[in-house]
Amino acid sequence: PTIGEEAIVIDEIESSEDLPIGWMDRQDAGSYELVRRNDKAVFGYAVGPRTWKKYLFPPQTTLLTVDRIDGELRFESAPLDPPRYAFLGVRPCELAAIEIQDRVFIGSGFTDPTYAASRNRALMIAVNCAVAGGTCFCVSMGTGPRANTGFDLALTEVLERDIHEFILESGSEAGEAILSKLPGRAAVESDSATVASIVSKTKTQMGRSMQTDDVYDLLTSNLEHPIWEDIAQRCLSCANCTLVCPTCFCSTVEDVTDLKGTAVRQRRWDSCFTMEFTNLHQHPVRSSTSSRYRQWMTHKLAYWQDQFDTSGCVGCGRCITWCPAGIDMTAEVAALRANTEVTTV
Amino acid sequence: MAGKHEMREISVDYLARVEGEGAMYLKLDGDEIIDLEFSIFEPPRFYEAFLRGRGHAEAPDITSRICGICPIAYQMSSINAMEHAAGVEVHAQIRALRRILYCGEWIESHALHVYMLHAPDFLGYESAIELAEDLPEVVTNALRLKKLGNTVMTLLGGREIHPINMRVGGFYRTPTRKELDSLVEELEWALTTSEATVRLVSGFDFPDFEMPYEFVALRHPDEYAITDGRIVSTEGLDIDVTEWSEHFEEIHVERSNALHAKLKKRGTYHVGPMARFTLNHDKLTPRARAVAEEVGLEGGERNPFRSIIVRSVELVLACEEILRLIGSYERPPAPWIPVEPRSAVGHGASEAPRGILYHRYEIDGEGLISDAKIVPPTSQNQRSIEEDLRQFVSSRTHMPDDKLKWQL
Amino acid sequence: MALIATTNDAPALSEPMLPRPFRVTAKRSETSDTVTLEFEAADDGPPLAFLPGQFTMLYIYGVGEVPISISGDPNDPARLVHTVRSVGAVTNAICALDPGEMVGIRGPFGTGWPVINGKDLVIVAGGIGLAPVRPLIYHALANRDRYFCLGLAYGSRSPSELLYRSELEEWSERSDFNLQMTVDKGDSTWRGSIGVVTPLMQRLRCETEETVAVICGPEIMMKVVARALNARGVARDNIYVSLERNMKCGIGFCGHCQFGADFICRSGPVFPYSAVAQKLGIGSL
Amino acid sequence: MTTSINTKPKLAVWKFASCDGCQLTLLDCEDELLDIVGVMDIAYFPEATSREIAGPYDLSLVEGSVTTAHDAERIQEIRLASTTLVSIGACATAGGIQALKNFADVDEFISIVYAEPGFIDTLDTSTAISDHIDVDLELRGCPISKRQLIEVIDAYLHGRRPNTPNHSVCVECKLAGTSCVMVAQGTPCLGPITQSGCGAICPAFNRGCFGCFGPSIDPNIESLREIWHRLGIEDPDLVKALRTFNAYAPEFSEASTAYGR
Ligand SMILES: Cc1cc2nc3c(=O)[nH]c(=O)nc-3n(C[C@H](O)[C@H](O)[C@H](O)COP(=O)(O)OP(=O)(O)OC[C@H]3O[C@@H](n4cnc5c(N)ncnc54)[C@H](O)[C@@H]3O)c2cc1C
Ligand code: SF4
Ligand code: SF4
Ligand code: SF4
Repeated sequence: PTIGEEAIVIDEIESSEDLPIGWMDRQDAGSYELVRRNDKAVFGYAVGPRTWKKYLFPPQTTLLTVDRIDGELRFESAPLDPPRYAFLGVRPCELAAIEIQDRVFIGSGFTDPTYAASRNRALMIAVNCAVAGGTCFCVSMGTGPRANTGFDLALTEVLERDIHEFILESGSEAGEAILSKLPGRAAVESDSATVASIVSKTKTQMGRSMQTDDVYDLLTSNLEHPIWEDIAQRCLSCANCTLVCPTCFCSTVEDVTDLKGTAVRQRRWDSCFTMEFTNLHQHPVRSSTSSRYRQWMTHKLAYWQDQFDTSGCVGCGRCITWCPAGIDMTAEVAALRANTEVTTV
Repeated sequence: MAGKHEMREISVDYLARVEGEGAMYLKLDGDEIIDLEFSIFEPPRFYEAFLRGRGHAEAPDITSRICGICPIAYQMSSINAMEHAAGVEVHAQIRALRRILYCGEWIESHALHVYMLHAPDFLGYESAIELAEDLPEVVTNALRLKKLGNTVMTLLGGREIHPINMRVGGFYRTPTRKELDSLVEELEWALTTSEATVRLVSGFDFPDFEMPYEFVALRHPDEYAITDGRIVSTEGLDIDVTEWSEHFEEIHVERSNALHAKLKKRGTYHVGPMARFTLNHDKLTPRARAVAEEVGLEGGERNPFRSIIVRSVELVLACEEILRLIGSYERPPAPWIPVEPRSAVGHGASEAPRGILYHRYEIDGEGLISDAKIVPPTSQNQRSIEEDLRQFVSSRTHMPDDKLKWQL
Repeated sequence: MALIATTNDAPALSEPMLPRPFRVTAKRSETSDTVTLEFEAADDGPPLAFLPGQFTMLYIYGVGEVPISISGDPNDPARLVHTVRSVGAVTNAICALDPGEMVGIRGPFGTGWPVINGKDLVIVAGGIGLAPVRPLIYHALANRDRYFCLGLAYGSRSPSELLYRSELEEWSERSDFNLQMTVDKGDSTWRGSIGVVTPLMQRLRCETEETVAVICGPEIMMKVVARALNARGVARDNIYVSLERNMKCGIGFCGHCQFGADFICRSGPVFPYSAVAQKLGIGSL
Repeated sequence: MTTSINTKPKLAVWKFASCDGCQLTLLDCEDELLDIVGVMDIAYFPEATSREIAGPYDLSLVEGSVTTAHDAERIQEIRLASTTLVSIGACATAGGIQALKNFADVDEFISIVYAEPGFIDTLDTSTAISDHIDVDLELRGCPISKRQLIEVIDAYLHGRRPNTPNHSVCVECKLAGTSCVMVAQGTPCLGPITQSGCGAICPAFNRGCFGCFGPSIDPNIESLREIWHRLGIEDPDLVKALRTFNAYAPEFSEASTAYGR
């Protein structure tokens, strides 16, 4: 993470000075504000608009090239030589999101070579959350604010009056190897207690919450509820929510040619909010905003469970913050629940 | 050969070699010119009318759409006018960035004119495309030069045509030092290539011709004027931009939608590369000066066919200037300063690739434009071009149609 | 003699987006806008074994890639057969292919029609929907003894838009195959029925609890036929339909073909009607 | 010479009321230009060549809007002479900035600019090419994007449907990794209702999109209006924002007329 244009964004850093030291964010539905902290916290903020999928599942990837020589076609997959990434500052909800995309791209029968290549080589340095953002609801989704698995190293930043230190925990051999090379003292029992008390305080600060036990039935039994039309009045169909979401995986494939006999097939992020997404002979299946919003929410919170045995939402709150119209998924679920006659399940 | 009293009509849809592209219609009775009309193609688009009621900050983006070949010129002149009206002055580094961006436009536009529009004509080709078959490296160099101009515009402006980054008060976003440094290597190549261009085009065959007109250009005390300056002329005019309407006027030409500008006292005048060069050659950058002298461009130039050499010298100058300004760049403290509009009249001018572009706005207390006047180089040169053509043709009426057409 | 049951031995699973080169070996024009093409592998990979009802992703150089059902004989997988109607850029380009030209093929993908034993099989097809069921017809005719009653009801817009004309003729002459056809609009040569396909099913005379029905055609037609069959006693679990959605990958990565919880490319395109009936009733799902 | 046995498809570039920027985009394709002329015959393109080859033309690119009676006739002839016709730019696809006169009294406009209104020959409106003839494709933008122009030519040559998606600028903004300026800076942005194509240039420069690619498909302008109100932008300024280069695009025009009342 580093300071981008008016937001904390995931980007390449050259040194620890590039980290957003002493910054925090103030987030709400449709608004984000960078604010100075009055301390030197290194990770004193919640998640920003970018996600790690930018590296594992890049916005644009070349899948293959096709050479046409005298009418013969030669197919060649794009060389797989992703950089070795070390992800520093991965939040627990983001670890959960990566684990979900693993199921999509690696665990569903077919393996996406591009994803797998970067994923297998990435080092995960997680950070347990000491502050929650205004739109966070990882507690509801069971993904945070503490990282339990999926990391090589997990840090907890301790900031108390005159103490500023990090408690490190390793989660893999690679993590262990790094730990053994780092200076610093060995952790003691009280350190575990400190970590526990930091994250349990964060738990109480969640900006949002969502009741999840009934959400599958609530959504799937209300596919024709008037709420979709109501949301569609506000929804811009701009696709921001899906593109800032760390688990959304939809893509399209574009053909690019040059005039010399080479064609390239490129994959790029797509969104279920675009009209062309469901084109059939130019007629989209989901031509209304209400049907597209319904697709997004039912997929995310319900059908994902059928498909990948997990919710598609990790509670990071990005779709709420970065919706220019400020549509809040947690509020809409609550509204739907409030406006539904008790359904027999 | 044309007979003694043979009626001839010649029309040329696209005159490229003269300053300011347009179409010419010529009617000859034997050797005598019956009618000669030079017209630019544009149907009226009514900018000055619909600008009324628009916000002062909207003028740069709107007026930029008057000409896709010199959008920066329109943005710059209108910004000058708005900042003048509001009485603000921008940071020196903002001014420097504007000059870099403007030089990018010059490079793009000059490379286009020199190589793609004029050189093929001089060398007897229909276009740069045919030229590329025989002299591929000339055309590849030309494209690379042009691309550099576009790269500068894209880096500072967001895109090549109608860039989006300039605003009243500064820029939306200023580049970092590192971003600008990425231009240096290519600029150094371009500088050398532009010098070679000057030498190349100075060897072309030029018809003998002298423009008798008063030359008008901007002049700045410290530099070859581009983004701003005083208005000066070869007849001793030296005025502030605010005094434009006291010395110049625009006339609506009969039976057309063209507006012609003239000097109130002396009539026809000429703006553009030759005027700039003639009035500012003492402000040339070192290498531009050296190569200009080398090819015998001293003191000034009055043959419009030789303006291709002047443009090439300005290519050298633009590259040198960008390099110099990058060298001393420091990111300004803020990309832009707020500009509070007030009820006032603002004047602004800058040197578009084709010559002075003058804007004048009346702004009301709410910051809305209540009156706008925009005088582009083409309307200022309309009269001189028509007179030139008349004079040029009259000494060549004995030529067969195609030969005459080709010389134009 | 088992039907080719192994399909997922397709090579290059590690690179599921990389097509294999195939070459057009034969071309036949079916109607004014539809052609049938035969392909053979142009690499040394194995033939494309498939289940009736499966589809491939067919790529045309520089134009794009689209899902197309396999319309050939599952017992002759060395000849890959596709029947394509030209409706847009990619299908235009497919229809313009000539023998000798090359394309890219990925697949086969998706689920196939049910493999049954000792039952009646009713096939209802509309328009281009005959293509995806033809492999099943081939299979059923080759294994005729496995079925009791076997019939096809085929509807088309006009006589000139009927696919596989010579085969239809052959089939109509078989005593063990009940072929019923109808067109929306007849012409001077047409002696058969005119109108929708539903009444034809009665003439197939095999709508019982023991019947398996397979429907392929426009979505609205499949809904109507399935409901009619169900009303006449065919269990919803025994009715199968093939659904169509926009597809960019065929392997469940691109997300475009989602239909409720299903990726049509993976849990479809062939579904038991019972699994999709409710969802088909909801608009724009 | 011009009738050589040449099977290259013929390209023509036509100009109507415009700034020339869109056709200049073709010349700005410095890296691709020589490849393009290698496979296409530039048969008519006065800005670039004095060469003229008679029609019919395989691919015509039409820039500019129709503002005179003569132009209204000329576009018909061009359609007849062209197999595939693509209108390029906001002028050609929506009437351009000069379509602001469609919302005003043209006689008054004439008298503001010209001393002798009698000489001026102009229609009351500036209209898109598709208001006069069938076009095969509309390429948006003021100016069009170089990348999209090359894609259109490439796609034409390969028989592909050009990849010019009709979704919002936001999609490209997120693909580029830009933080939303509306959410993070409170800067009004037309991105959610503007068609993509530019690559989301303005937000990347800390500026709100000002709609130069015209309305995206099915834009929810009413919702954006409420967002802008929350950001402190009132209707008169929203109306101005909708009334620039694509003012006469139906969705923008309808909304600006409604909010302008
Ligand atoms: C499982 C399956 C099997 C099919 N089998 C056949 C077949 O055997 N014969 C046949 O002629 N057609 C078949 N189709 C339909 C065929 O895929 C479309 O006609 C084709 O995609 C249209 O592409 P286009 O580029 O020609 O048309 P355009 O209208 O230009 O389509 C543009 C894009 O939209 C998408 N698209 C448009 N229509 C469809 C569609 N109906 N289904 C899926 N994507 C679409 C594609 O991604 C296409 O690239 C099948 C579709 C599916 C899903
Ligand atoms: S659309 Fe814009 S850039 Fe293109 S010609 Fe018109 S004014 Fe110029
Ligand atoms: S900055 Fe504008 S274009 Fe980008 S996401 Fe925000 S609203 Fe959309
Ligand atoms: S962001 Fe909007 S205004 Fe800016 S260039 Fe793109 S479409 Fe035009």
